[in-house]
Amino acid sequence: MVQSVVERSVPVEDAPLRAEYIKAFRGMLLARVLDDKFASLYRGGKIHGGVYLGRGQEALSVSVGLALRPGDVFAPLIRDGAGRLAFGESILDAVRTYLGSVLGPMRARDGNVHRGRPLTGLLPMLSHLGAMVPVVNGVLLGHRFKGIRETVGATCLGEGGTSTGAFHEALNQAAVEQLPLVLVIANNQYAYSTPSSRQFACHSLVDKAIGYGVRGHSLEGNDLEACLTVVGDAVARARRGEGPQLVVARLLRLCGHGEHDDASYIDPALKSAPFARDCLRLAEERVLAAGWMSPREVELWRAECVQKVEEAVAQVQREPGPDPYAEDWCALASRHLSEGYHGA
Amino acid sequence: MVQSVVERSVPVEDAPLRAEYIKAFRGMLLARVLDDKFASLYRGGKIHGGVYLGRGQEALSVSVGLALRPGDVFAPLIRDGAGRLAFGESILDAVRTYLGSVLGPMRARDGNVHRGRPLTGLLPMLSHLGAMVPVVNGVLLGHRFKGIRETVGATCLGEGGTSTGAFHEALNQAAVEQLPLVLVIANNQYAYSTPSSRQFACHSLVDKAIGYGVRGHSLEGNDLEACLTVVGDAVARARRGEGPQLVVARLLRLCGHGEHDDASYIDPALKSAPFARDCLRLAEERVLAAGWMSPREVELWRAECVQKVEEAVAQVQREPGPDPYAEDWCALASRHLSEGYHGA
Amino acid sequence: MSITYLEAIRAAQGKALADDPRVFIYGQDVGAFGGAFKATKNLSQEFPGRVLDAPISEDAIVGAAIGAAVAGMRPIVEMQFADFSTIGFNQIVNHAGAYHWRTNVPCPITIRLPGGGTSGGGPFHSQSLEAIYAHFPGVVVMTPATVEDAYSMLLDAVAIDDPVIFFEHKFLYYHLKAEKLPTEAMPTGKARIARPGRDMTIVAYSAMVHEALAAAEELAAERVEIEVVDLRTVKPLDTDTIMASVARTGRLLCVGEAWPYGGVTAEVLARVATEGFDLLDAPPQRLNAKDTPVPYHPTLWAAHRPTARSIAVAARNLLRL
Amino acid sequence: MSITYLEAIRAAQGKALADDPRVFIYGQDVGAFGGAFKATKNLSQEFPGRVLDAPISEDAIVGAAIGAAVAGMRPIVEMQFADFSTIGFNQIVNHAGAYHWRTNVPCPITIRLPGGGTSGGGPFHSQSLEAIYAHFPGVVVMTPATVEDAYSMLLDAVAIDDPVIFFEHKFLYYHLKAEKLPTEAMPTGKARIARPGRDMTIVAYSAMVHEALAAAEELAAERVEIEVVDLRTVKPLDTDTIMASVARTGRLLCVGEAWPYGGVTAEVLARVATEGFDLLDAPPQRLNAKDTPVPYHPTLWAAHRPTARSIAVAARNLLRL
Ligand SMILES: Cc1ncc(C[n+]2csc(CCOP(=O)(O)OP(=O)(O)O)c2C)c(N)n1
Ligand SMILES: Cc1ncc(C[n+]2csc(CCOP(=O)(O)OP(=O)(O)O)c2C)c(N)n1
Ligand SMILES: [Mg+2]
Ligand SMILES: [Mg+2]
Repeated sequence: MVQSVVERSVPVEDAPLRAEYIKAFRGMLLARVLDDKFASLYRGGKIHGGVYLGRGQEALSVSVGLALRPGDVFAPLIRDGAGRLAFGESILDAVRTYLGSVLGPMRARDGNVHRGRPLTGLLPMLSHLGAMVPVVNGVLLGHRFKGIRETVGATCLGEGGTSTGAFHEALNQAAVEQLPLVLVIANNQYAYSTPSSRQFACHSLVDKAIGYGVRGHSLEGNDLEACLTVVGDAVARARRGEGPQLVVARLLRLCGHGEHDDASYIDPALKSAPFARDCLRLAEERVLAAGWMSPREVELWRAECVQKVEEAVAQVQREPGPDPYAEDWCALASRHLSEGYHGA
Repeated sequence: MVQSVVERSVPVEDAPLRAEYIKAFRGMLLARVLDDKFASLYRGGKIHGGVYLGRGQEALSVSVGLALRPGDVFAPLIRDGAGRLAFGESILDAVRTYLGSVLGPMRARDGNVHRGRPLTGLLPMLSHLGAMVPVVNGVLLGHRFKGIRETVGATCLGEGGTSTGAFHEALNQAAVEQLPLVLVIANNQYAYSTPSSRQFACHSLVDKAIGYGVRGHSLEGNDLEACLTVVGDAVARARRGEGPQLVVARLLRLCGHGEHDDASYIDPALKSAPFARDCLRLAEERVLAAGWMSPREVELWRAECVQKVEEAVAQVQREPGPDPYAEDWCALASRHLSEGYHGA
Repeated sequence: MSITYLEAIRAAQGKALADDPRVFIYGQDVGAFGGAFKATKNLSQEFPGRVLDAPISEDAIVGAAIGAAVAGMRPIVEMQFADFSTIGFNQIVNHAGAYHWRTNVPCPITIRLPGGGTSGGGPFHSQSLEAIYAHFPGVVVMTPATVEDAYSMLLDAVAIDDPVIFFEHKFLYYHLKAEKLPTEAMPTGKARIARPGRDMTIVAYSAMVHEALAAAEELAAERVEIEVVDLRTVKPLDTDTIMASVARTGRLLCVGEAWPYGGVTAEVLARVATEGFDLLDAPPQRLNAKDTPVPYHPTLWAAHRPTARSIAVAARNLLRL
Repeated sequence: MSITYLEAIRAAQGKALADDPRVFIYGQDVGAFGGAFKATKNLSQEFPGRVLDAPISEDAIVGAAIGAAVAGMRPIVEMQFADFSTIGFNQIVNHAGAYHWRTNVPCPITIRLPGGGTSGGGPFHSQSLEAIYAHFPGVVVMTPATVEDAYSMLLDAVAIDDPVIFFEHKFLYYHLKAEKLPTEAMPTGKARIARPGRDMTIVAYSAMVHEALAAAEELAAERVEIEVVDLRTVKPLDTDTIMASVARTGRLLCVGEAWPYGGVTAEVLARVATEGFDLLDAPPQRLNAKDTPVPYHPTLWAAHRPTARSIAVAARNLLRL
C-alpha cells in the first residue's frame, strides 16, 4: 500500500497556499482564544463538569475543518475546537453547550465537547472513544444509497483511541466498503497519563494502514503547512474515490487531559522536542516572517477573537438554563410510544 | 517489522522433521476420522445443535497443538479438532461434549466445540469470535506474575475473526505487554458464507503484523511441512521472549460452515487452487512417497483411529445424560452467595 | 398456503424494501446467502445493492446503522444471534438509545435479534436479552409471538422513528405457521388478549405465549379459565391491558424465558403491585428461566426454561393461594 | 484523622496487594498516575510491577483479567467510568459470568466501576448499571454506601471466588467520611438496617442510602419513623432482611438511582409482592431516575435522580395510602 510521508515542510517564499494558511492561522487563533476562555471560566467555577482543550493541536484540527465543505460530515473529538470552528460550528454553540444554555444544540442535556448538529454534518461525539468512526461510515453509506456524490467523512482520534475495538472494526468496515473516510489520528504522546509505550508497540501508527488496505499519511502535527497539505491531500483522495485515508500526526498536547489535570506526568524531554513546539506560535512566526500578516494585523485579529468570544459568553450568561419542570422526560422521538413511566 | 514468508515447501528426501511429520500426519488422520464420525452422528440425528468440522485445516491445527507443550495454554477455535488432540485433549472429552455426557468436561452444560479444561491449559471457547485472545493474554500475564517462564499461549481464529474488535484490542495488548502469544489465523476464504472480499481489504492479513509491532508469518495452510516449520518457528520465538507472533495461513475449508451447511456458495474456481487441495491427502502422499510409512501402515493407523473413535462413541452412548432433578442451578462458585432465587 | 414466522419476517423485510427506498439490510451473511436462518433469502437478488454482507464487527454494524439513520436511511440490522448483540451493546444502548434525546434528531434503526432457546443451542446461542435493552431509555423493544405479529410489528419497527430492538424467537421460526399475512394489525405498544379467561391472568411474551396457551388449555380441562396476555412489545409495556385483565381475574402469573433478576417479569410484577395492588386476590407470581447460563443439553434446557408443564404447576399453585 | 470513601477504596486495594501476592490491578491510568479518581494513588510505587496501565481496550482488559484469574491470580480491574464497561460487557457477562458454571473452574475477578451521577457528569459519565449486571447469572454485584463498606466489601470482593462487579459511587468519593477503617464487617450478601423505624421501610443502596436517610430525618420531624435498609449487595439480594423490615412496617418504598425498567427496585418490589404480599398494608412503591439519559446540566440532573426531597414526598404519599 502506498504511503505518503511528509516531513517538516520547508517554508516557501510565497506559497500558493498563502490564503489558506492565513485563514487557518486565524482559525487557530480563534480556537485558542475560545479555549483560553473556557479554561478561565472553568477556573472561575462557571462550568459544570470537565473542560477539554485542543491547545497544541489547532494546526491539525483546523486543517481537517478547512478541507471539508458543506455536505461533508465531521465527527470531531475532544481536542477539535479549531476544526469545529473551521467546519462551521458557531462560537455560540460551543459556549452554550459548555455553559448549559437551553438554546444550545444539546439543550443542556449534554455538555462540553459532546455537541454537534447532525443535520448539518457535525456529529456530536459519544464519550466512548472510537465510537464515532462507524457512525461516520454509516453517514457515508447513507450518502451512497442516496446517490449523494463526492462527500467526505472525517473524524479524529487520539493515539489512545486506536486501541479500541471500535476503531478497528470501523476502519476495516470503511476499507471493505471503500468509503471516503478520513481518519485523523493525533498522536499527542499521551492518553490521559498513559504514554504511547503503554498504548501500542508499532513503530508508527501509520504502519497500521497497510494492514487495513488503506492509504496512510504521516506528518508533524505542529507544522500548519504540512497539516494543510497532507490533510488536504487525504481529503481530496477520499473525495476522488480512493477510499479510506489514515492520517497520523505527531505532536504534543500542550495542556492537561482536562483543565483539572496539571499534566505533571509529561516527560520533560518530550517538551523540548521539535514536534512539541506550539503550532500556533510557529504559524504566527511564519505569517509574520513571510509578510503575510503584519504584527498589527495579528494583534487586531486576536483582539477581534477575544471580543467575539467575550460577546458570546456575555450573551450566553444571560440565557436561561433548563427548567426541569418544563422537561417532559421523553427519550423517544415517537412520543406516542413513550410510556412516561419513571417508576414513581 | 521482520516477516517470515514461507512459500510451499520443497519435499526434502529425508528431512529431519520426519518423526514430527509422521506424528502430525497420524494426528491429522485421527482428527479427520473423529470429524467424520461427528458428521455421521449428526446426520443420524444423534447430536443436539451444530457440528463444526476442521476438514482441510488439520495440517495447520495439528502443528499448533504439536508445537505446544505441557504448561502452555491453548485456546482452540471451531476448526481445531486436530490441534486439540495434539495438545492432549482426549477423544472422550470431544465425544462426551458432543453427545452431552455428564462425564465430559462441560458436563452437558455446554456442547460441541465449546469444550476445554482450563486447568490443563486448554481453554474452552466463548462463541463470540475473538474473545479468547485477551483471555490467553491474561493467562500469560498470570504466568509472568507467578514467575512461570517460557510458556507460550496459542489461539486460532478464522479470517472472519480478524474483523472483531476483540482481536484488535487483544493483539495490541499482547504487543504492549510483549506476551508470548501465538495468534494463528486460518484464512479459509470464507466466514460462513462471506468471502474475504467482504471481510477485509488488505492484500494479506499478515500485513497487519507491522501495525501492531509484532512478527508476522505467512504460509500455505495445506502444506504440513510448512505448517510445522512456520508454526514451530513462531512458537519457538514466542518462547524465547520475542513477543507476539501472528501466523497467517491460506487454505480452503473443505466442508460447510457447520454440518447443516452445504457450502454451495464456495466459488468453484477456488476449489481448484493449489491451496485448496486437501492437506491430509497431501500429507499422506508425502509420507508414502518418502517411504516414511507404507500404505499398509497408513491403513492400519486409519483402522486404529476408527476403532478408537468407535469405542469412545460406544462408551459415551452408554453414559448418562444429565439429570435435571439433580441439578442445583447454582452459577456461582461461592455457593453461600447463591440466592437460589429463580423467580419462581 | 401457509406461512411460517420466519417467512413472515422475510416477507416484512421484502415489503419494507419495496415500499421505502430508505430501507436497507446490513448483517453477516444476509446477502446472497440469505442469512444464517434464511430470514433474508432472495432479498439481495430482489433488491440489488440494498442487502449488504457485513464483516464480523457487531459494534461497527450498529454504528454504521446509526450513521445511515442520521443520514435519512432506515437500516435493518440482522445480528446472527441475539447473544452477539453484546458486542454491539455500547452503540445500541448508549449511542442509538440516547440519540434523539441528546440531539433532537431521530435515530430510526431496527435491530433484528434472533433470540431465545432451542434444543442444543447452549449458553451463547439461546439468550433472551430483552430486559437489558428495555432497561435503557430511548429504545422500543418488541417480542412478537405470532406469525402475524412477526410480520406487522417488523413493518412497524421500520416505520418507527426510534431504535427498535426486535427479538424474533428462533424456536418459533419454523414451527409457527399461519394461513396468511395480516393486512391490518394492532398498534405497537398494545398488548393482546391471546385467550380470554376469568380465573387468572398469565402475562407472557414471545415463545412463552405458546407455553402459556398450552398450560391454559391443560387447565381448561380442570375447569379453570385462564386469560393469557401477550405483551407483544415489552417496552413500552401496556400496563393498561395488564391491569384490566388482573382486574377481571384477581390473579397474576407472569412468565418470561429470560433470567429472573430485573427481567420483564419483575417489571410487570412491580407495576401491578404498585398500581394494581387492590385488584389482586393473591400475591402475584412469576416464572422465569433458572438463574444460570442456558444449558446445552436438551433435558437440562427443558428444565431451565418455563414450559407449559411448569406454567401449569405454577398456575395451580397460584389458584390455591 | 478521617478517611474518605475514595481513600477507603485505595486502602482496601493496598491491603489486598499486601496480603495476597495473587492480587494485581489493571486499568487505564492506574499506575504512576494513580487513576482518574486517584483510587490507586501510590500503589504502583508501593507495589512495583503489580499495578498495570492498560491501553484503551475495555474488552481486552476484562478478557485478560479472566485469563489471569484462571491462571490463579486475583485481578482487580478499574474501569475509568462505569459507563465504559459497556465495551467490556461481553467479557463480563458472558465469559466471566458463565465461567464457573460451564467449566467448574472459578473466575475470581473484581471489576471496579465508578458509577452514579455527579453534577455536570452528563449522559456517559453518570450511569448506574447495576441492574444489567445483576440480570446475568454468575456474578456478584456490590453497591457499597458507606466508607466502611467501601473498604470491607472491596476486600471481600477480592476474596470471593466469583466475578464481582463493584459499583463505587463517584458522588460519595470525597464527601463521605469516616473516622477510621473497620476491622470487622457484615458478611457479603447481608443488608443493613441503616436506620430503624416502624412506620415504613425504605430500601436503598449506594448513594441513595444517604438521600433516604436525609428523607427519613426530615420525616422524623413529622413524627414518622422510617426504617432505611441499605442493600449493600444488590445481587445476591438479602430478601430476608427486606421482608423482616416490611413485616415490621407494612410499607415499602424502594429507591434506586438507575432507570426504572427492570431495575433493582423492580426486582425488590417483585419479590416483596410475591413473598411478602400479606405483610403489606399499602401498595409497595418505588422511586427511580427518569427514563431518559442522565442530563448534563445540574438542575436537570437534580430533577432526574431521586433526592431526599423527592423521596420524602413519595414517603408521605405512601403513608397516606
Ligand atoms: C472506551 C473509552 N474508555 C475510556 C475512556 C476515558 N478516556 C477519555 S479520554 C481518554 C484518553 C484519550 O487519549 P487519546 O485517545 O490519546 O486522546 P487525547 O486525550 O490524547 O487527545 C480516556 C482514557 C473513554 N472516553 N472511552
Ligand atoms: C462476534 C461474533 N459474531 C458472529 C458470530 C457467528 N459466527 C460464528 S462462526 C462465523 C464465521 C467465522 O468465520 P471465520 O472467522 O473466517 O472462521 P471459519 O468458520 O471460516 O473457520 C460467524 C459469523 C460469532 N460467533 N461471533
Ligand atoms: Mg493522546
Ligand atoms: Mg474463514
